[in-house]
Amino acid sequence: MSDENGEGLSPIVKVISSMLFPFIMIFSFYVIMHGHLTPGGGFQGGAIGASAVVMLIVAFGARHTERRAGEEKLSAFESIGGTVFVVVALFGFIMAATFMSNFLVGTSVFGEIPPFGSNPGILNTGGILPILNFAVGMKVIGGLSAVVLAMALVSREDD
Amino acid sequence: MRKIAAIVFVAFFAFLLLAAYDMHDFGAPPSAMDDYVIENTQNETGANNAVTAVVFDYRGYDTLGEATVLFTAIAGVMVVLRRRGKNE
Amino acid sequence: MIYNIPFFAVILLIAVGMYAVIFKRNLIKIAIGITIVESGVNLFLITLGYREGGVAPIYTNLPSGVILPGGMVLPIPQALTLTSIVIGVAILALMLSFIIRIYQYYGTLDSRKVRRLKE
Amino acid sequence: MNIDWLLTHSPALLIAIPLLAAFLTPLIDRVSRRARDAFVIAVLIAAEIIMVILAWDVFTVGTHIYTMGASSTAATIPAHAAVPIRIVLEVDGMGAFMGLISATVSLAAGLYSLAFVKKETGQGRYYTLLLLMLVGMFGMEFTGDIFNMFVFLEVLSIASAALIAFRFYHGDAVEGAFKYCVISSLGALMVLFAIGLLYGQYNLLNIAALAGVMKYTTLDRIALVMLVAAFAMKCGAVPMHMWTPDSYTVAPAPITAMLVAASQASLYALFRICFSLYGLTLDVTTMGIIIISLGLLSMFVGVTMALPQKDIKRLMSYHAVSQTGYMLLGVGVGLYLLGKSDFDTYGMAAMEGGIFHIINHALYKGLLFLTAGAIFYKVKTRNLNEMGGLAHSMKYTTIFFMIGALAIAGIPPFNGFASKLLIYESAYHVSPILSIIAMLVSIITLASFVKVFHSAFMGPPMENTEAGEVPKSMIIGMAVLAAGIILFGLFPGWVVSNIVHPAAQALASQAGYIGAVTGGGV
Repeated sequence: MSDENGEGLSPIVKVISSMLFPFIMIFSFYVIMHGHLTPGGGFQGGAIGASAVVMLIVAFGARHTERRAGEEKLSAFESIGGTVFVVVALFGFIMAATFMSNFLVGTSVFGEIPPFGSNPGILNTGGILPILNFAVGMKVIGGLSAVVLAMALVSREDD
Repeated sequence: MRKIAAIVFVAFFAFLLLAAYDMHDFGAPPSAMDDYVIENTQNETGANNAVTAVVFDYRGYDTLGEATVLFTAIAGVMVVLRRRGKNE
Repeated sequence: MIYNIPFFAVILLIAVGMYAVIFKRNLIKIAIGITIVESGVNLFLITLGYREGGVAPIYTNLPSGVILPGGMVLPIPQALTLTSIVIGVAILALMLSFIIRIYQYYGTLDSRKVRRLKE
Repeated sequence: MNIDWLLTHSPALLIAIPLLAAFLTPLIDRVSRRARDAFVIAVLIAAEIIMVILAWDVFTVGTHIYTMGASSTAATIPAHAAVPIRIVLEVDGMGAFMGLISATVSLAAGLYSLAFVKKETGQGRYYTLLLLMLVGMFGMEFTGDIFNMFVFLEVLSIASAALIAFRFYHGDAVEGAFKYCVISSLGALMVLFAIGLLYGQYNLLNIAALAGVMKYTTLDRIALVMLVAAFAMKCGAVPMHMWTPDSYTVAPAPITAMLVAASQASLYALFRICFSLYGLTLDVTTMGIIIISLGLLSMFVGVTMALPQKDIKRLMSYHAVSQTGYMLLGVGVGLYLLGKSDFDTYGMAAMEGGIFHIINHALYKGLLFLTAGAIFYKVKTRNLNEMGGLAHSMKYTTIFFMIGALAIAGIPPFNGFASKLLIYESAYHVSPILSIIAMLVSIITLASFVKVFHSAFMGPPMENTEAGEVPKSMIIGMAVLAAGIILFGLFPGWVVSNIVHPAAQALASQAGYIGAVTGGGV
């Protein structure tokens, strides 16, 4: 998959993939943030984002990607996502009655209640759902790309 | 050993076929719990997408577990594929 | 029953996967077998939730004329499937990293040549 | 934050605290290793304390119900619905009992690990996974939702598999982990399929609600067979025990102790399925006989396979299989008699024996694996022929090993005796052969451990052995478990009536389990 230096594919692929990268990331962010309105959500959007990072790993080579963002950094990103999830869930105790309760419904932050039945979709709804979607999205982007990076680095160790 | 495995495999397969034969008709499931979710998604969670409402609200605790599974597997991959060179 | 053909398809998928896990000797093929079984089980969960003529359980731009709640497919099986897909990815990642290490140690993927995996 | 608040929210807190700690451990690890160690131990101690408070309340007051995300913890069924929609945690006597075991074993394993893995790389991940194993066990034991049980079963299996492979540079560690991973993911997929069968019929996922409408149709039977087969495989009962010695042997010692507790979480799930989900709709006589014969087979095959082993941890692993047989026997006798007139006279005693044996086994088998780890730490081998005379240099380890060995063989002042006696007495009423086999297995166990003691600890010291005792943290870890063994051995009456009896009662009473969800809890 790479030349003898182990530094990725041809320059055409490198340029094209670095141009595509921000667009894929924006699409991933869109899927994550509209999780409570359209098909998709944190996991799906996270997988799209992770595939963008994997594309960079394939195009530029594992070593190069590691210098930019190592496994440790990516998995710290993931840890932060997980922490946000649990902390939001724990806020359920303080703001409402139980762990994981949707305490934001009815407030001004994501708290609007949509009209019943068919509607065009209002972003400012869903309570804690968009926040949790975002946390999970961060987790999945960080986690999956860290796994692929770790596997790519280990396979390079052989030769 | 392979013969025993073959017998177990065939028995398992027959067993599953029996299960498929006995299932409810395709396309007409019982739905008491799901109907409640469909009808109350919008006013209880404020979300238009009932699947997301189930994933993050009604069964949000499962999603916490699922995120944990992913985190666990990733920590596991990091443990198994760690380099031993730099001894702490 | 003739209407249960999707369930039989599920069983067939599970059986194919089980066959790979039980009879194949290549570790990668065992991992593939587990993934196939898992797809079978996921498909099973999805088929459980299908309702004749139902639309996706999403209210955004819902077409008019859908009778609620009978006109939507069940949302809970889809959520369960989502959970189980992510779990499947997690297991696959872990299993592949084990296979990488086994390959580095023994230089083979044949379970007969790996000492403890001989049945 | 007062005690009532803590009690109300403790089931969720017990999951959330170790989970949050697991997410934070890799971040803290980047700052300082010492802070990370202190943090992990503090979390394990906090979990133990909250668990003890919760268990005490469950044993004296009653079942705790916790509805995730509802307007109040007791609102299991929403106002306009007829069935539970949200995930309900239900901590009854049995769940609290298992939670105590998990918390105690994890604390001992965590303390022991401080010194044991000091020279390894990747310690931050090691502690993360250790905490996640604890989360997985708690999750399985507290949940009242069958799909949720599957999710936490997966958390537990994946964390265990990764930790079994922790010392991947030994080669065979990864093989053991791979085998464990294949077995446990197949088992989990069978569980998921069975959940699909139940969901497809009743459109329910809550165990109590399912138990309330259970009709025991053909599909229910198929689901039962799959659930029982999967969980029996995961707890290491005999026809499917092949993974046990492979993975127990290669895991680091504290993880092996955790794996014992983890397999007991699967055993708990098996009992929960049989007693609480199916209960009296089952053909209890047949199911009882099946579980009893699984138990007898495990006891006998385990102990006979243990006798010729030369590897100390492999030998102990086969004994673990054999001891699992005692638990299956005790509870199987209880299931066999469930709903019959004899249940109150000796069926209950059999269940108490089986359940008491679970905690005893976790303590002494955990201790034995930790001593085996201590030996490995000093001698660098697990082969019994290459060690000897360790009693001269490792006094504490020798004493701990003796305590563990005497307890597992069922010698009177220790806890193994109390639970085995209960099983012997009550199984005798069903069939004398059961008791005779159980006693015979106990004698062979003693013989096997005398052999280990003789070859590892007696005789002249080996020349290649480093002199000296293992580090302090390892001794403290072992002492926690040894203290439990001695306490339980000295006061078995108190333990049975205050801890084991509520657990057995909770398991036997299906109506109580269903009523707690449909009628609101404490």
